[in-house]
Amino acid sequence: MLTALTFIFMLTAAFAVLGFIAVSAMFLIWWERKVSAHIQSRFGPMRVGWHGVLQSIADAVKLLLKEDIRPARADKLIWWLAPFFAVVPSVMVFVAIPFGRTLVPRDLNIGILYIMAISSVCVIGVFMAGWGSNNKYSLLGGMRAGAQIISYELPLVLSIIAVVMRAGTPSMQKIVASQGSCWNIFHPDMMLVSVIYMISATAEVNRTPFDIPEAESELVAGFHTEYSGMKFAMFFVGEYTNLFIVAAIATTLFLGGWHGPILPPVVWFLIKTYALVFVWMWVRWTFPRVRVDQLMAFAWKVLTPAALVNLAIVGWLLLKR
Amino acid sequence: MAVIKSAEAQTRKQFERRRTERIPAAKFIHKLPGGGLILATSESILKWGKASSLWPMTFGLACCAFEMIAAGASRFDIDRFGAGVFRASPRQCDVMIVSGTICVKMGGCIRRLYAQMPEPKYVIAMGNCAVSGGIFYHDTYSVVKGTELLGIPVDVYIPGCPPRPENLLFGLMKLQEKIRNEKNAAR
Amino acid sequence: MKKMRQDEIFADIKAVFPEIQEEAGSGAAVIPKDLLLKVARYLRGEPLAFDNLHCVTAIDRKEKIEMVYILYSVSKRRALTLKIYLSPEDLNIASLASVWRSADWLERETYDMFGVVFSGHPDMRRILNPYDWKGYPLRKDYTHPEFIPKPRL
Amino acid sequence: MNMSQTKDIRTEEFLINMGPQHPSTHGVLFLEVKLDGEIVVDCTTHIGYLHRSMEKIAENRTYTQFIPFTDRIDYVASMNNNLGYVTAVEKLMNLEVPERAKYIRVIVAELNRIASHLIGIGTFAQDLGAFATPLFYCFREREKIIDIFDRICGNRLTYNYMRIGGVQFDLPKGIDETIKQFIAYMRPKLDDYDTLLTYNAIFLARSKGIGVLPKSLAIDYSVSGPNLRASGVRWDIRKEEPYLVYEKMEFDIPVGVNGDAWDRYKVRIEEMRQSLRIVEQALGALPEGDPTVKAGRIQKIAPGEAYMRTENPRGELGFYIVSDGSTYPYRLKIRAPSFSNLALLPELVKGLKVADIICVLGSLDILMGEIDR
Repeated sequence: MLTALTFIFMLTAAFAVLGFIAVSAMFLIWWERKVSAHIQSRFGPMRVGWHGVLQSIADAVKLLLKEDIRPARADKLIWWLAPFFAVVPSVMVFVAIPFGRTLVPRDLNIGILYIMAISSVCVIGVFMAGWGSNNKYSLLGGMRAGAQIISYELPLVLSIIAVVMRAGTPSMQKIVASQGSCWNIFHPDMMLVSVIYMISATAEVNRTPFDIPEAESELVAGFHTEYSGMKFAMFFVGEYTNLFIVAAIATTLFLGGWHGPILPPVVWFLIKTYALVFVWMWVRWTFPRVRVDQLMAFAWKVLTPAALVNLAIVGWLLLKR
Repeated sequence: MAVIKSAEAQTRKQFERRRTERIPAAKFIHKLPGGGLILATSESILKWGKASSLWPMTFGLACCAFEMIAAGASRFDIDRFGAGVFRASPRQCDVMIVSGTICVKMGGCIRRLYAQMPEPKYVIAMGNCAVSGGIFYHDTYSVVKGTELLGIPVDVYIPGCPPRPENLLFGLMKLQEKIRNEKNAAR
Repeated sequence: MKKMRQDEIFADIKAVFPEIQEEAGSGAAVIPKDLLLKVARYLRGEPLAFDNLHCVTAIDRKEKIEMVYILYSVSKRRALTLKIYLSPEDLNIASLASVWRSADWLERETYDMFGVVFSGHPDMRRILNPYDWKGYPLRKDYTHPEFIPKPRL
Repeated sequence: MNMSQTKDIRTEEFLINMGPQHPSTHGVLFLEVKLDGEIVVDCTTHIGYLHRSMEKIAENRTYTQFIPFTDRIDYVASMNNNLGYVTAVEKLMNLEVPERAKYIRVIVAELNRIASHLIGIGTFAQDLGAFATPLFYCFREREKIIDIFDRICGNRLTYNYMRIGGVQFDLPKGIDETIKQFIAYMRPKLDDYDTLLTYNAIFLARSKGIGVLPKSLAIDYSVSGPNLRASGVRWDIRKEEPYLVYEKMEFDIPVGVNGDAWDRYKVRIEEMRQSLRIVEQALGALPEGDPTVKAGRIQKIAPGEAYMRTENPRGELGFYIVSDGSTYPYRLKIRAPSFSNLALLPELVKGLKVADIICVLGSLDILMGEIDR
């Protein structure tokens, strides 16, 4: 029953989440440039504010000012809609992510199912960008993105089902509650699942070694070759928000969400998430890129069978208990 | 050469138009009490944003390209100035660093690249060859003697053959300074 | 493996092709134009095994164009320079692209710079200058509107 | 959908221009690639976007005036170009070079070979997707070599250090100490590259067995340098026709096994180790004496011609100089190694994937300045 109070609560929760997304995207962009710089034994942004802290704001202001070019024979509607499909799903996913004991916008009882459904909408955005910009490189990038994300969706969902079976309910809060005593990752049968999740999540978010869709060296800039100004910024923000979401889901499912000894739950959740994000950044700046057919072979021939076998083991263990 | 001359006139016109960037409703805000102050601060913020996040295009022609990469590398890190994001597609970059000898066969491509860049765009002519043909000025039939001849308005000239990475960084700082004092028609 | 000296190689070739003379200055083998393909196939063959056409170029001697082929034998570690004199009027010669594959680009560059047409070449186009370039730049009598000569010392 | 059904689906080839401005074509190379999905059907190369008419300039410059131009032919290994040109002119004049100058030239050329190979490896890793990290590590090492050159001849990239008959300046005091420190610093770094890149699973998957160059094809295309040695041909001009003091140096030639992209990369790493050994020996045996040139700037050379090839980091760089007795060369032909190395790209790339074109191109380590002259 929609009373005035719940409406106000939802409104504040929405604005809080939007604010958090904007800030975290800005922070992640800055953090990635600093982490990659220090990996490469250089400094990264220094001159723009203390240690380049204001760098992301400067980038945002500049991208606001850029002229928004639409290629002549681009497919107008698809071209215009593509950035929204890349960003809006990743914002909608935040509804079900448990930041703290009570700090969750809306604890859906079908939590993880909702997240999986929404986050696979991003593929359409990438595909539309590839097709809409009427440029051969983006078309190739878009096709590759479609193939890659769909084929890595399978091991991702299978590994999540294993967790849901163990926790008994898809609701995120209850999954976190079930890990009160011991985090999922330390259960023997859950270790392989978490590895499978990590790998397929990297592919889901198009990060090296699976960043085929916007491979700098082959396709000039992949699916967002033709985008400039704010549209390109939307893709950029979408990519980093996806990265945060994937890390947040990983902490909720495997690292015990907001469980932690003394610090308040929200702080624990953020520490774990940003630690995982750091691992992904670390991977991005050290590994070369996998070729498209190797990527597909790896998904279908290695990850999916492993996820299925693991599912069987978890099921058998549950029956035995 | 006739083709290059007409391109030059057309880009000159574009060059002038870019200087007078309009802040919408500037006249109206100005009448409000304290409007001038708001306009001034917003104008300086916009210019600060433009200046401190100049994304160069990966566009190396000859020897200067390796000095540009060295400038981007660990020792002379150009990313300290916020300019380290080398975007490959011309749509997403603001600065075209013409680094190397411009040949006749490449002239058309450079003009097309310049045209593809979105509007607040700047050009740094790096190295003697991009400034004026350099040591390939005499006795060559296939070298365009300077970026200006392509009809591309150049913002910063960096002499040197090849200029040291510090020169490129100094040129970049000069460009940032130029952007900060750009005459924006806020009035 | 003892390296055969220049004159031993020369004696071998002279036995098969009597028309060959030895150029005074550089010790290169000068052959008439129509013999080129036969000599090339013989050099490529087993006894001499020149399997590497290292460099093809031309020199504009104003009254004749001198074609220079520098050949190497990687297996037998030997070197040989072939020269052919062409009169400036009929600048076409047999292409060696069928014998050595490196000839393809080298001959295209010689055509681009000197205008020597190689008959039988897979794709006879300019390689360095724009495809619609007029004139052959490395000719001594070549002029170009933007050509700014440097004052001679 | 069995084979018969797929036959009547009309598929069209997909033409992609990897145009003159592309992040990984090592400069201004234009590749027109015809794709069937991801597989390359045909690839034609268009070069000449950096054609600066070097040979026409050479005919209007005296022998000494042309030396700065040789720096800019292969602008990553300028010392080796100087060496090639200057030894060609000395062979034409059969001029004797002071012993110390020969040793200095060997040291400087080998250091520049290491710098050039570092760039070759860095860009190859970047083309395979390891974005910028290996490249910046290689540049960090290269900066150390460039500091040494900065002290020797005052410039970072185009040194103009060698003269006909010797070198421009003698080595500054204490430079051998810096070079020894560099050698000690560089050796463990090469092992780092092995751990970071050479035996990295993805790197192997991306480069093993790609762009295999058989021995006969390599010789037929007159490929030279690390690309030829990677195909198993033991051919190095420093051993075949030793010039300067290479016959006094003992170093071995790394030879690859099956000539694929990974072998070409591995040969370059081994060659860097050998070059370090050469520099060490040359530094140890550096004789006393005055390497600088006393002869006047304008030399009149008797009519004649000479062809001299030297082992450039990218292959055999040959200078064919014809003189007609005046102070200007009558004809100067530069035989660039990358020119022939690039000629076989279409042959290597047929049937591979789009990503492999860039991998093969990176492994050939070509340089547009040298190809277009």
